[in-house]
Amino acid sequence: MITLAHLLTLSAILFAISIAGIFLNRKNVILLLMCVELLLLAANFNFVAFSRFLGNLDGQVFVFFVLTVAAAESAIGLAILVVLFRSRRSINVEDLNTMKG
Amino acid sequence: MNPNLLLAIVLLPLAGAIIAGLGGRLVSRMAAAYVTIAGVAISCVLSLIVLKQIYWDGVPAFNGPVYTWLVSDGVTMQVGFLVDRLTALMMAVVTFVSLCVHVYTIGYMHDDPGFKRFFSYISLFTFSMLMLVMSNNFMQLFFGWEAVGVVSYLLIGFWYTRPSAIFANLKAFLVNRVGDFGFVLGIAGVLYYTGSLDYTAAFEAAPRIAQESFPLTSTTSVEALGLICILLFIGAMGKSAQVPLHVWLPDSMEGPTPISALIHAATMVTAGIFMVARMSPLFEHSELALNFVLIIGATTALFMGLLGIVNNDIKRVVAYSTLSQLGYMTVALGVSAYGAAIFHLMTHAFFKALLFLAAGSVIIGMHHEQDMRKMGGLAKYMPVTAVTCWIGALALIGTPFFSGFYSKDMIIEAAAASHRWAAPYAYWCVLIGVFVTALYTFRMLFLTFHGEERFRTAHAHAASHGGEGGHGESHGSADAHHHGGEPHESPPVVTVPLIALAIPSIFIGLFTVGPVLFGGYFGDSIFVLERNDVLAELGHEFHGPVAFALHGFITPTFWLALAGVVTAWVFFLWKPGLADRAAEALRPIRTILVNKYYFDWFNENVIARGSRLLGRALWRGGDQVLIDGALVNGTAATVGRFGGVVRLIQSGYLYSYAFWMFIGLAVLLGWFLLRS
Amino acid sequence: MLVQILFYLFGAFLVASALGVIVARNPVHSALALVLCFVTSAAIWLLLEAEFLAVVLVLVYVGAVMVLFLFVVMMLDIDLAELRSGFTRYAWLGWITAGVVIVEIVGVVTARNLGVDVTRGTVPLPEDYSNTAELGNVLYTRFAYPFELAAMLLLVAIIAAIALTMRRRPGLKVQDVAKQVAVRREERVRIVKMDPEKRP
Amino acid sequence: MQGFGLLSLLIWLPIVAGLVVLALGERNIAAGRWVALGASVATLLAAIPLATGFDTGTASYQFVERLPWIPAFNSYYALGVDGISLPLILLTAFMTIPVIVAGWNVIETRPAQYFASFLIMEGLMIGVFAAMDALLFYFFWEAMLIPMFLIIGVWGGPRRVYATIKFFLYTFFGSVFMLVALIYMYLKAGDYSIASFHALPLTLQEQIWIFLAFLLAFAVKVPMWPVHTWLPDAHVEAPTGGSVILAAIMLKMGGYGFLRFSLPIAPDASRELDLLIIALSLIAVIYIGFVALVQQDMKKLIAYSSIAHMGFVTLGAFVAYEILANTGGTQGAAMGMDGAMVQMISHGLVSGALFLCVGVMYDRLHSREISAYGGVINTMPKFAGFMVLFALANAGLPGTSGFVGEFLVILASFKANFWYALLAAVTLILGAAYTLWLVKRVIFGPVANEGVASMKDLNGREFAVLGVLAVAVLLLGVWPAPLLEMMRPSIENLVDLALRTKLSP
Repeated sequence: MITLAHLLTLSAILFAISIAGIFLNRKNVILLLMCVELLLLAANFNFVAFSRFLGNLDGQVFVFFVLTVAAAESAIGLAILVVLFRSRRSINVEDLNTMKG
Repeated sequence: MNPNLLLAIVLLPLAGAIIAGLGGRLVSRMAAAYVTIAGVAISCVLSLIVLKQIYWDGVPAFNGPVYTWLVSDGVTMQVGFLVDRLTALMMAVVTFVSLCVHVYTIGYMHDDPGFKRFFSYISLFTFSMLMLVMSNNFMQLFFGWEAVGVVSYLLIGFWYTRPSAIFANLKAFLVNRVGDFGFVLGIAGVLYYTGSLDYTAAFEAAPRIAQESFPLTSTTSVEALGLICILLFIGAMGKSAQVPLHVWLPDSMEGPTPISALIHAATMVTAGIFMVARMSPLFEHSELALNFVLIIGATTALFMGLLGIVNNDIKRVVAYSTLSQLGYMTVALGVSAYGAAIFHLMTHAFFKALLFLAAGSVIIGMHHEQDMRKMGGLAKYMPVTAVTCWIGALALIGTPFFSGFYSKDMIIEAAAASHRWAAPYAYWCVLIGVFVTALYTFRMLFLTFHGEERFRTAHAHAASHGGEGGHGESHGSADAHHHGGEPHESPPVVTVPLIALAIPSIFIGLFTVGPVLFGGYFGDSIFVLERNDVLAELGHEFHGPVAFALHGFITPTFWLALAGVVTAWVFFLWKPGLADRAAEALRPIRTILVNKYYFDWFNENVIARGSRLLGRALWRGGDQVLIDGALVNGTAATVGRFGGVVRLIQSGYLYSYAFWMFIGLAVLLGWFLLRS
Repeated sequence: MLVQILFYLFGAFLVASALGVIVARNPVHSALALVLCFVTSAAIWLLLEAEFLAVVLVLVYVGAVMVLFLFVVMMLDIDLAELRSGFTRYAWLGWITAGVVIVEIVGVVTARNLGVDVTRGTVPLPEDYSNTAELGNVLYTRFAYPFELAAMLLLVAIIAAIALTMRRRPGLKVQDVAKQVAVRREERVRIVKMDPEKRP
Repeated sequence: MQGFGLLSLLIWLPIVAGLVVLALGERNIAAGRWVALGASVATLLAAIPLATGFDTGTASYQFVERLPWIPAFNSYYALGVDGISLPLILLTAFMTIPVIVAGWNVIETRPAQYFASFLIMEGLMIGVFAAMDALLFYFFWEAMLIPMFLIIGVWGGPRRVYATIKFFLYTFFGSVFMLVALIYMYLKAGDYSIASFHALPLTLQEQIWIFLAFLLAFAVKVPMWPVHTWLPDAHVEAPTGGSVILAAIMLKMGGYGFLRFSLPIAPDASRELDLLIIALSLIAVIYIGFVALVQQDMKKLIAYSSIAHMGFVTLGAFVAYEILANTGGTQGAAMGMDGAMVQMISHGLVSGALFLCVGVMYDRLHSREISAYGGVINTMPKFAGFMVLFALANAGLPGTSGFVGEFLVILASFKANFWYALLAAVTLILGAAYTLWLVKRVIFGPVANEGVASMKDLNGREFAVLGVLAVAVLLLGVWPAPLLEMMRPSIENLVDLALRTKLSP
């Protein structure tokens, strides 16, 4: 029988992996966006788990909105990526540090 | 005795000074001279009248306020006059000597650009001295004390373009200020115990204070009256140039000769003696203080005299003789023979002023040459100066019938008779002092007025100025213009004061010793305890001045003086070579004497340079490095550095931000977990 | 019992594919790994009887978002060689912290049970329960207003994306119909008076 | 309520005049100058009735004005003057005229703003002394910094920016803690009036914290020993007028603050910490005395000598407790405070005059280094006369105002402890040493270089300014009775306030 603990552990693992993905990656920005998607997925996981275990549908409704936001976010993220690519000819994370202190 | 008279005596010299000083173009040179001389002359006459009133007509002493200076916390400080027999005598002496000097200055400073300024200074000096002498409370005494110090500062540095003069006047003022440092603490002590600064209150409270003991530190405490009197005496030491604080007097010879006579022989230096005599009710009750005074006086009398022997500048020899005579007066004070001290002060004022003015006249005659080694045989050219100088010298060494004898012998016998703890030491110092005084005085006489004329050979090698004999005497005086020309007698305006001073140098002792010392002249102005009254004992054997003089011939002092004269004659007239050989023989002693017991070296190197080093250390180390460096700029720098470090975190890389976030999350969760 | 096994299976798949997303060298591979992630999590949601969301997840995410990702990856001719520079030098520090955070979250969840009994099973649902019907019922009644907002959000996202990336490439000969229609006679025709000339 | 509005007139007249001069602007600066001079003379004339109408019988405030200012804080625009603040107000009014006359045609860059800032500062300073309401006091206290900041910052010497920022931050840092203390007391007392603060019962712990807050604010202003390093920099970089006002008036704020706030409001804390203050003052007298000895810059030397003189003020103010401990009686405590007050007034005149003298020389030779001068007396005899007089006053010569304050403080501190008096009296020697050594190197001696040879003697304007100051110094030295009479009731009241205890038995 699946308990809430199982699900929460699973989403924690997902969450940690995605964050690790963000700061370990030296490669490209796309992976960054993907990790953000993964992050949101982990969040959704929790919503669904709690809504199922507390018998309250609001959690699942909220997943909807998280999905819309995720979609909007990735759309704009990629648009920025494209513009970035056009001006910089590379999307390597190492080059994007002009906002240095 | 109405107060307006006294006010007139004091304010006339001040008025003269202001007119002459600030007159500017309105007042011509001679007008300034006449105004000041008139002022001082009138005040001299008035003070003689006051002396007559006080002494002969028996008018009671006057002690009243002029105006209230300030009232603070129940203590009223006022400017007021106390004129009793002591003050009257001092007023007479001060005004008379000042008058002589005023007249003398017309001749001496005739072609000096600062003519008016000089006159305004000396009459300002007379005003300050009178304020000091006539005051009836400690505040005004201190005012006069410092005012006199300032005027001597101005006068010593009169030729302000001469570096040695402005060095001497700064030195004089600072040493005087060291004395005033003790003086002001003494005054504070008096206020502490009596609650008022007036003499009368202090004198009445003296017996009470004598019993009290003043806590210096939590453990030790010292006899209160002793402490106060010693502090007051430190002030006197500064002003009357006693041993540790005497260094300024020889250097004050940088000033023009008239002021050396007026200030540094007759009046200012005696202020200290007058003050101790005036404070006799306080001093009498404290054996500790009187012994202290005695030791200082005796040391000064002897050791300063020794310096006179090795010095070659005529004015400095006279200056050292003043120092040693001041030592004599202090010894008289120390043995509670205040009358004798004042009496010696008076006679000394005359013959010392005479010696100074005579030296001045020699200097004019020799066209501002002060080095005795370039003189000799001047008696032929300057007979009047020579004779008056002889009279002054005889008075100084105390030959019977001369005024010096009466006062000096009295002091020596008082020292012998006194049974104070330090009296024997004082007696021996004073006794040997007689021989030393005779030696250096007649050395000066013989070197300048007799012997072979060295000023001719001097022109041959005029350039070799320096030479041995008291380094630091580089008196490149601005007005040492031409050395040529025969020495000539000074104009009458110089010789008349000489003669005017010579007469009292001879007779004043003779006439006044009886009434002043033993006729109870001072009456209540000087207070002496029965057991200390040495003068009373001497009074019993005193049968008139002539008998005393005759008796003088058989006392050891006369023979010592004679021995001094003979040795001076032998060394400097009969066989001049002998002096150099003796000098060689006593080489080590000679170097000590030449360096003036290294007092000057000590002051300049240890105190002056030491304080400059300390100041620089405190400034560099304290202010700049410690406070400014560490605290002020230090904090600014640390803030800057901290900012630099924090800036590194803003690396611009996305992942580093994520990383720090993640670390933050981990820490928070950890803390949350641990806290549970 | 079967549910238990399935859950662990899918869980493992999910974690593996998540790791795959990060570790993959080629962005396309990581995109595909992400697709696998979504599908497996949809499966798990099905286990939890949240079937509508599972389907939506697959449709929306995998269908739209991942396709967009792949499209962008393909379009931008990223030189793969340069991308393969791999992880940072101290990658191990990253993994350790990730591990620590996992342990901490789990610890927080289980040890301090947040007022929720974590060990309870799911709430049994009635027989005729239809997740979609329930959701639909709730969505259009209580959450109508946020629903509209979500739609507006998407609209804004679309406009923004277009505004960002739309560019007119210079030098394109493009017909502008509006301008063609608005032309007037004078702009096109000019009558010039000239003298007659003899033929040479 | 006699002479209603006189104090407000004294405060706002110069400020308004300053604005007028500002409005006149640089173009018609000639008119601006005369307006400035007129305003400062008017302020002095307005201050005369304040002095003559002052009843020296009572210690209570006179010429009181009271208007609601910030009802929310229950704070009133309350002005009043008593024996302690009146002399300082007169000094402020008196000293502004020489400053304006001294800067007459010497200032070329933006003279209108120069004169305007001085006038405004004069108004604010009088406000500080006249305020009876703590918040109003604090308002004027901080507002006063701004003109000074500008004066040093704009018309100063090469390192002026560093100096003026250091000056501003130092003073501001101190006074922020004072604001905290004032607010704390407001919360306990309910309103901001100083009188209610005096009566406010406070535990020893509170008193100590409040005293320390005040100490920080006033120690910086006095300045006391460890926090004094801003003064030499500020003086060296400030223009002549700025230096004079800084030395003459602004240093007195600290002393006034001690007498008005620290002693009455926190008497028990003062009794606990008086040894600290006495120690700091004695350090100031001796340590700074030696430091002043080795200065090469004239203004720095005079700045350090001001710190030494102000050491006397704090010593005089805080010696009361030791006197009580040592002699059991309060005889002498009031004398110490009298000495402190007189020292403040005389130091204002003397060091103001000395800075003017340095300014006169600076206008001719544009150098403050002692080595650049020598034998000035040969080419400027009249000026040399004034300089020697002011130098002697600075060294505390009896007959000049410099002596009165030091004499009273030494007499009082002897009652407290022999060694305090001894250390304080050291200033007689040190003071004379560094001042007269300066005079020797600068004034006396042969003409040092052709620069000195080319110096012309005082012109009419400078002669008038220095003459007036010389008369003031001599008058206060020869006859200080009226000044002390003016202060007597307030000082006695202050001594009672200071020696009582606020801790309920």
